[in-house]
Amino acid sequence: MSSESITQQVPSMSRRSRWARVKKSMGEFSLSLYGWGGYFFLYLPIVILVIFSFNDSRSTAQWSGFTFDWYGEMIHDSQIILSLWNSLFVAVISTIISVVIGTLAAMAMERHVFRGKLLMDAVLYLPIIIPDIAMAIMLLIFFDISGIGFEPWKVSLFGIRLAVPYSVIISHVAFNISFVAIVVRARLAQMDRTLEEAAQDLYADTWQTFWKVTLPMMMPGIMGGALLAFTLSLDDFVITFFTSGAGFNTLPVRVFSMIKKGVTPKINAVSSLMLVFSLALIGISLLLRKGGDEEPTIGIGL
Amino acid sequence: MSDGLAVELRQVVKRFGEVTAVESVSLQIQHGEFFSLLGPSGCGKTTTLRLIAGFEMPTSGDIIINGEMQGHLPPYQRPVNTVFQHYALFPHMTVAQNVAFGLEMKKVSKDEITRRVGEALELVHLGKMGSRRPKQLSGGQQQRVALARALVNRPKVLLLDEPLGALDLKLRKAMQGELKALQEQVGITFIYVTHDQEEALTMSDRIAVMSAGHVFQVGFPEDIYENPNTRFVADFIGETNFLHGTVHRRGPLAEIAIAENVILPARWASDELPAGSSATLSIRPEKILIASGDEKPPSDGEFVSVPGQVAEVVYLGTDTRYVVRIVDGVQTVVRVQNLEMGNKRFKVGDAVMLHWRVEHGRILKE
Amino acid sequence: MKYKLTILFSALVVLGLVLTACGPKPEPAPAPAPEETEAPAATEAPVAEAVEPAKEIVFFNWSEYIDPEIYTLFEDETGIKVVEDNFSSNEEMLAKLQGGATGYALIVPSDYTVSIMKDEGMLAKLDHANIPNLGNLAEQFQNVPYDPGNEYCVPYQWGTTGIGYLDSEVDEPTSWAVFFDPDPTAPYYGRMTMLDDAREAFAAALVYLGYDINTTDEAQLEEAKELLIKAKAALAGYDSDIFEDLIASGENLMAHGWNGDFLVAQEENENVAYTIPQEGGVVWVDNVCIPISATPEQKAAGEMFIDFLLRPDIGAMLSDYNWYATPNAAAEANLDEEFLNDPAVYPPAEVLAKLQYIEPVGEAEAIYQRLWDEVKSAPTP
Amino acid sequence: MQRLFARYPALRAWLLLLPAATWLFIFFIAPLFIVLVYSFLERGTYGGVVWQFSLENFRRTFDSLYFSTFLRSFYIAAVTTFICLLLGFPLAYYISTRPPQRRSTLILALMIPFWTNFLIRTYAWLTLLRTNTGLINVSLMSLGIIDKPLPLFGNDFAIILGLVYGWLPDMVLPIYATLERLDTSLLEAASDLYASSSKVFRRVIWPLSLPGVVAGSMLVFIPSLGAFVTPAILGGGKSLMIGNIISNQFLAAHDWPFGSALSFVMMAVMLLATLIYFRSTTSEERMQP
Repeated sequence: MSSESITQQVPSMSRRSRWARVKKSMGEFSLSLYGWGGYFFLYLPIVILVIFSFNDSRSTAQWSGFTFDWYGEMIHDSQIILSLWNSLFVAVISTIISVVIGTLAAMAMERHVFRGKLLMDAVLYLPIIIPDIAMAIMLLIFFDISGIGFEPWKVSLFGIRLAVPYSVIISHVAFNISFVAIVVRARLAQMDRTLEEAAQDLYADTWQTFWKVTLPMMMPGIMGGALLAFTLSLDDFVITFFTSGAGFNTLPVRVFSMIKKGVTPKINAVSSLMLVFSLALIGISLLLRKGGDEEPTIGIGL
Repeated sequence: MSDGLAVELRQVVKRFGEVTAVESVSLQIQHGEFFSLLGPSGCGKTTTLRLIAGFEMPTSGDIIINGEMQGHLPPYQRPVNTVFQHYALFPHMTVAQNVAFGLEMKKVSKDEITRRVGEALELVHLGKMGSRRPKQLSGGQQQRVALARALVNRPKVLLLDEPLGALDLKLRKAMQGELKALQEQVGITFIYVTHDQEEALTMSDRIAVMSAGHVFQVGFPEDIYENPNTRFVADFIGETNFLHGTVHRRGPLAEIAIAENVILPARWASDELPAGSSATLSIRPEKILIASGDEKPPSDGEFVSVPGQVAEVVYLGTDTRYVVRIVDGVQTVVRVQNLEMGNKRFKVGDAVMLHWRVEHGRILKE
Repeated sequence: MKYKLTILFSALVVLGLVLTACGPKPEPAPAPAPEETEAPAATEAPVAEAVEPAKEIVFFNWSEYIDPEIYTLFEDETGIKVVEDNFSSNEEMLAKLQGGATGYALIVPSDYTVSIMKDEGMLAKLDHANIPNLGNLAEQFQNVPYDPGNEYCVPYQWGTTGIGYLDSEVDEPTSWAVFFDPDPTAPYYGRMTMLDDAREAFAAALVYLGYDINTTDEAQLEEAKELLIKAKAALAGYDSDIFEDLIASGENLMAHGWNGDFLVAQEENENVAYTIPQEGGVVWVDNVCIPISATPEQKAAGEMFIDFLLRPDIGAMLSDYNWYATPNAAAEANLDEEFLNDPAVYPPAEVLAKLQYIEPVGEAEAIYQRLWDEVKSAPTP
Repeated sequence: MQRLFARYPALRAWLLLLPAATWLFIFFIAPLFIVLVYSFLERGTYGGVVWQFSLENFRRTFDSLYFSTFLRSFYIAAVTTFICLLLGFPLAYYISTRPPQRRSTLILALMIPFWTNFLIRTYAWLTLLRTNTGLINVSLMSLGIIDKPLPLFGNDFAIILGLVYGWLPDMVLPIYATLERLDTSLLEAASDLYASSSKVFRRVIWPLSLPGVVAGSMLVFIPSLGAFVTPAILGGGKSLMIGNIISNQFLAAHDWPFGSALSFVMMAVMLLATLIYFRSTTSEERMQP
C-alpha cells in the first residue's frame, strides 16, 4: 500500500512543480508586462513633449511641421538658460540640505520614544498638508517682516560669481524636509533593528554602526527621498515665485508667466534637453559601473 | 580556569515601563560551560540574554563578565558575541565581509583578518562561500555564517538566541549535534536561549528554567528532569501526571491523599507543607509500571501501588500509552516501552495495578 | 526638559512675530497699511534732483511681452542693464508686492490694477520732467480714467476682450447670445470656452444683459450668475491660457478671449478670426509704473526706461513683437498700414464707443468671487 | 556622552531632531502664525489685511458651497490615491525584483519624466486627450474602433488621470524603498511550501511593504486634495477643487484672511486624519522583548 502511494505521488509532484514553474514564468511575464506598461504610461506624454519641441509653430499642441528653430532660440535666450541654471542650483542645494536634515529627523521619529513626539509629527506633516499658496504668502510676509529679506547673496567662488537665493532655498528646504523624512521613515520602519545590534555586538561603536550598517541600509529610502525632493524643488512654481528676490527666476517661474502669451515649444526644447542630459547621465553611470569591479551596490547608486 | 566565573548575574531586574521582564535573576555560569536558558516565550530569557550582551541595561542588579562589572558598558565594549535568532547578517555585505566585520572594528591587521575569516568559514564548512551574499545562502548556511561571524572574534562568551528556531526539524537536529561538537572544539562558554526543552536537554551542561521573569530552577539536565522543584518545571519539561490532593502526613516521606482511601507516599520536592494543605503529586508516565492485579512489583525497593482501570490505549510504535483511571475524575498516563512484539497486554476496561518507586513521586506546592 | 525648551522657544518666536506684526509701525513700511490710503498723494517720492540712476534695474513684466532687443538698445545707449522678472497675472504681481517684495524698478499692471495700487499707495508718482516723450501718447491715453494725466503710469499696450472663432467652420458671432442663449444644434455647441476669470466672465454676461460691467447691484449680479450657469451646458470649459490654441487646432470653434492671443494664433491657422459682439465688450490697457518701494536711483533709471519705451521707433518695436495696439501715436508712423487697419487690433470708433473698462469694485470683489465660485462648482445643466 | 544618552534616552532623539526642528520652527511654524493671525482679521479691500479681530472667516468656511467642494476634492483625492496604489504597487514590486543594477536605473527612469516642466507635461496630456482633435480619439476614430469621440477631457476622468500621472512616483518610491529589502529567497521559500501566490502576497509582501504604502498614500492624497492647476487645465475648469478656492482667495478675490482661514481649517482636518491614519497603521509591534 505504501509503495503504491509513492508511485502515485511521484508524477503528481513533478506535474505540480512543472505547473508551478509555468505559473511562475507566467507571473514573471505579466509582471514584466506591467512594469513596461507603467513606464509607457510615464513616458507617453514625455514623447509627445519631445516631438513638439520640433514643432514649426508657436503651438505646443498642434503639429505644423518639423524644425530645429526652437533649439536655436533656446540657446540664444540667455534668460531661459540662466533660469534653468538657477532651477538646478536651487534644487541641488535644497535637496542636499533637506536630505541631511530630513534623514536625521526620520531616525529620531522612527527610533525613539520621547515627549513631544506627537508635536514633531504634526510639525513634520504640516509642510506637506499646507496649500502651496498659503505657504508662499506666509513665507513672503515672514521674510519681509523678519528682516531676512530676499536679496540673493552675491558670492564669488573660484572666480565664478554666484547669486545664492537663500530665501528660495530656505523655503524649498522647509517643504522638502518633510518629504524626505516620510520616505526615509518608511524604510526605517521595516528595517531589522537587530542588524544594528549585531554591528554593536561586533564592536562597532555608535558612529561605526551608523556609517557601516544603518546608513547603507537606509540608502534606498534616502535616495528615494532625495529624488523626490529634487523633483519637487525643480518643478516648484508658486513658492519660488513669491519667495524669490527681484531679478531671480527659475525655469518654472518663467514658464508659468508665459501662460498669458502662450507657452512656446522653446520650453519643450529646454525640457527635452534636460531629458537628454539626464538620460546621458544614466548611460554614463551604467557604463562606468560595468567597467568598475563588482562593488556592492546598495539600493540606488547614482 | 576555575578562577572565577564566565558570567555572573546578581539580582538583575529589568523593567519596561510597567512591565517587569526580568525579576531578580541571579546566575553563575562557569567557564567553558554550555548553559541554556529555557522557558516559554515571554518568560524573560531573551531579555536576560540581551542584558548580558548589553542591548538592554538592567534596571537594577549587576552583570559580571569574566570578573568585570559591566555596568552601563555598551555592547561593543563587552567581550561577548551574539548569534541572533534570524541571524542578522548584513545583506549589503558578502559572507566574508560579514565575518570580517568584528575584526575590522577591532582594527586587526589585514593579513590576520583574511586568515582568521578563512579559518572561521572552514570551521563551519563554508570555505568556498566567502564571496556570496547572505541572500544567496540557505537557512542552514546563513546560520553557520552567523556562527562564524561571532566565533571569529574569539569571544569569552557566545550568546545564542534561539539560533535554530528558524530551521526545519531535520536541519535543526543536525545542527544541534554540530553546535555541541563545535562548542567542545573551541571551548568557549555558550549561553543558549531556547524554548525547546528537548534541545536544551540534549545540548546543555546546565539549564536554567525561566518563567514570568523568574528563574525557577538551575541544574544539570537530568536533575531538572528527575527532580523538578516546582509544578511549572515538572510540567514544562517532559510529560508528567499531576495528582491533586491534600497533605495527609508530614515527615521526610510525606503522604498525600488524592481521594478518600487513596493515600500515596512520596518525597517533598521542596519545603515541607503543613498537613491539610493542598498539594500535587507529580509522577512521570514512564516511571509507572502497569501490571495485572496479581502481579507483584519488583522487590528491590519501596513501591507505591494503586489499582485502576484502563480507559484508553494508544499504540505509538516505540511505546504504548495507557490512560488509567484510578478513582472517578483522577486519571494517570502510563507509558510502556514496547520491548516485545505484540505487547498489547491490556485492553480498555481491564482492571490493572500501577506501581512506582516511592522516590519517583514528588509532592509539589499548588 | 528639552520639550519645554522647544515650546518656550517657539512661543518666543511667535510672540516676537506677533509683536512685530501688530505693533505700531515706526517708519512708513514699503507697503503702507490700508489706513493710510486716504492720502495717496502724500506718498510722492522726494524730488530727485541729482540722483545717479541705478546701473541695473529689474523690470517686473508679463512674459514675452517685450522684444529683448529693446534691452540691448537701451543698455548701449545708457549703460543701464535691465533684468526681467515675470508674472502671469495682475493678482500674482499685486500679492507679491503687497507681501513685501522689493527691488523692482518697473512693473506692468493692467488698468484696474493701477487703480488698486494707486489707492493702496503702492505706486510712485512719475516725474514728468524725466519723461519728455510723454507727449508721444495718443490723446485718449494721456487721460485714461484710472489715472488722468499719467500721474502714476504710462500706457504700454492696449487691447480688447471679445470672441475669437474659426471662420472656416462657423459664422461670425454678432451677439454674446452664442454663449448665453446657445443653440444646441449649432456646430459650436460644446466646443466653446470662456475666460477663467471672474470679472471677465461677469463682464460678458452683464454686457449681454445690458448692465454696467462694474455693477455692484446684487440682483443684477445674481441674474448674470444664472446666465453664466446656463451657459455652462454649451461650454467645453473655462480657459484663460490656451483658448487660442484650442481654436487654432480646431478643437474648439469659439472662445471668449483677448484679441492679441487670437492674432498670434493666426500664424498657425489663418482661419482664426476675432470680433467684438454688437452689445460691446471690454477694453483694457497695460501700463508701466514704478512701485513705491523703488529706491530713488531705481526710479530715476526706471523713468529713463519709460521715456525710452515712448520713443516712436521703440514703441513700434513693441507692437511689432506683441501684435497688440500701441497707445503711442508717434509710433504709428513706424507700423504697417495693414496692422493699423486691422479692426481686430484697432476697433472702429463705433465699436470702441461700446467698450468699457473693468474697474475695481471695492467690497463687491468678494461678491464677484463668491458668485464665480458658485458658477464654477454648479453642475453642468 | 554615552552615559548621558543612557540616562536620558530622549536626548539623542532631540539631538537628531534639532536641525529639522530648528529649521521648521523658524521657517515654517513662525510664518504659519502669520496665517493664523491673518485668519482672525478682516480683509483689506484689495489684498492684505485690516487689523480688526473677526471670526467671520471661520464661519464662512462652513458655508455649504465650500463644504461640498471639500467633499468633492476629498473624493477625487481618494480615487486618485487608490488608483495610484493599484498602479504603483506592482510597479514598485517589479522594480524591486530586478537585479540591483537595473533597479537604480529604473528608479531614476521613474523620476526623469518629472524633471521636465509641469505645465508642458500637462499640455502634452492635453494633446492626447482633447475631445475632437486629441491623438487618442483621432486614432481610435480613424481606426474605426469608435465613431463618436470619447469624453476624455474636461471631466473628472481627465482630472484624476492628470493627478495619478503627476503623483505616481510619490507612491512608487516609498513602496519600493520598503520592498527593496524583501528577500527573494523568502518568497521562494514561501512558494516552495506550496503557498499560493495570493497567500505569499497577503502573508509576506503586503505586511512588509505596509509602511511604504502608508507613506505613499499620504504623499499622493494630500497634494491631490490641494491640486489646482490640473483641475483647471485638464478638467476644463468646469468644476472646483478646494485648492482652486484657496488659491483664488489669494490671487483673485484679494481675500487673504479668508484664504488663511480656509487653509487652516483644511490643514487641521488633514493633520488630524493623518495622525489617526498613522497611529492606526503603524503602532503595532514596537514592544520587542
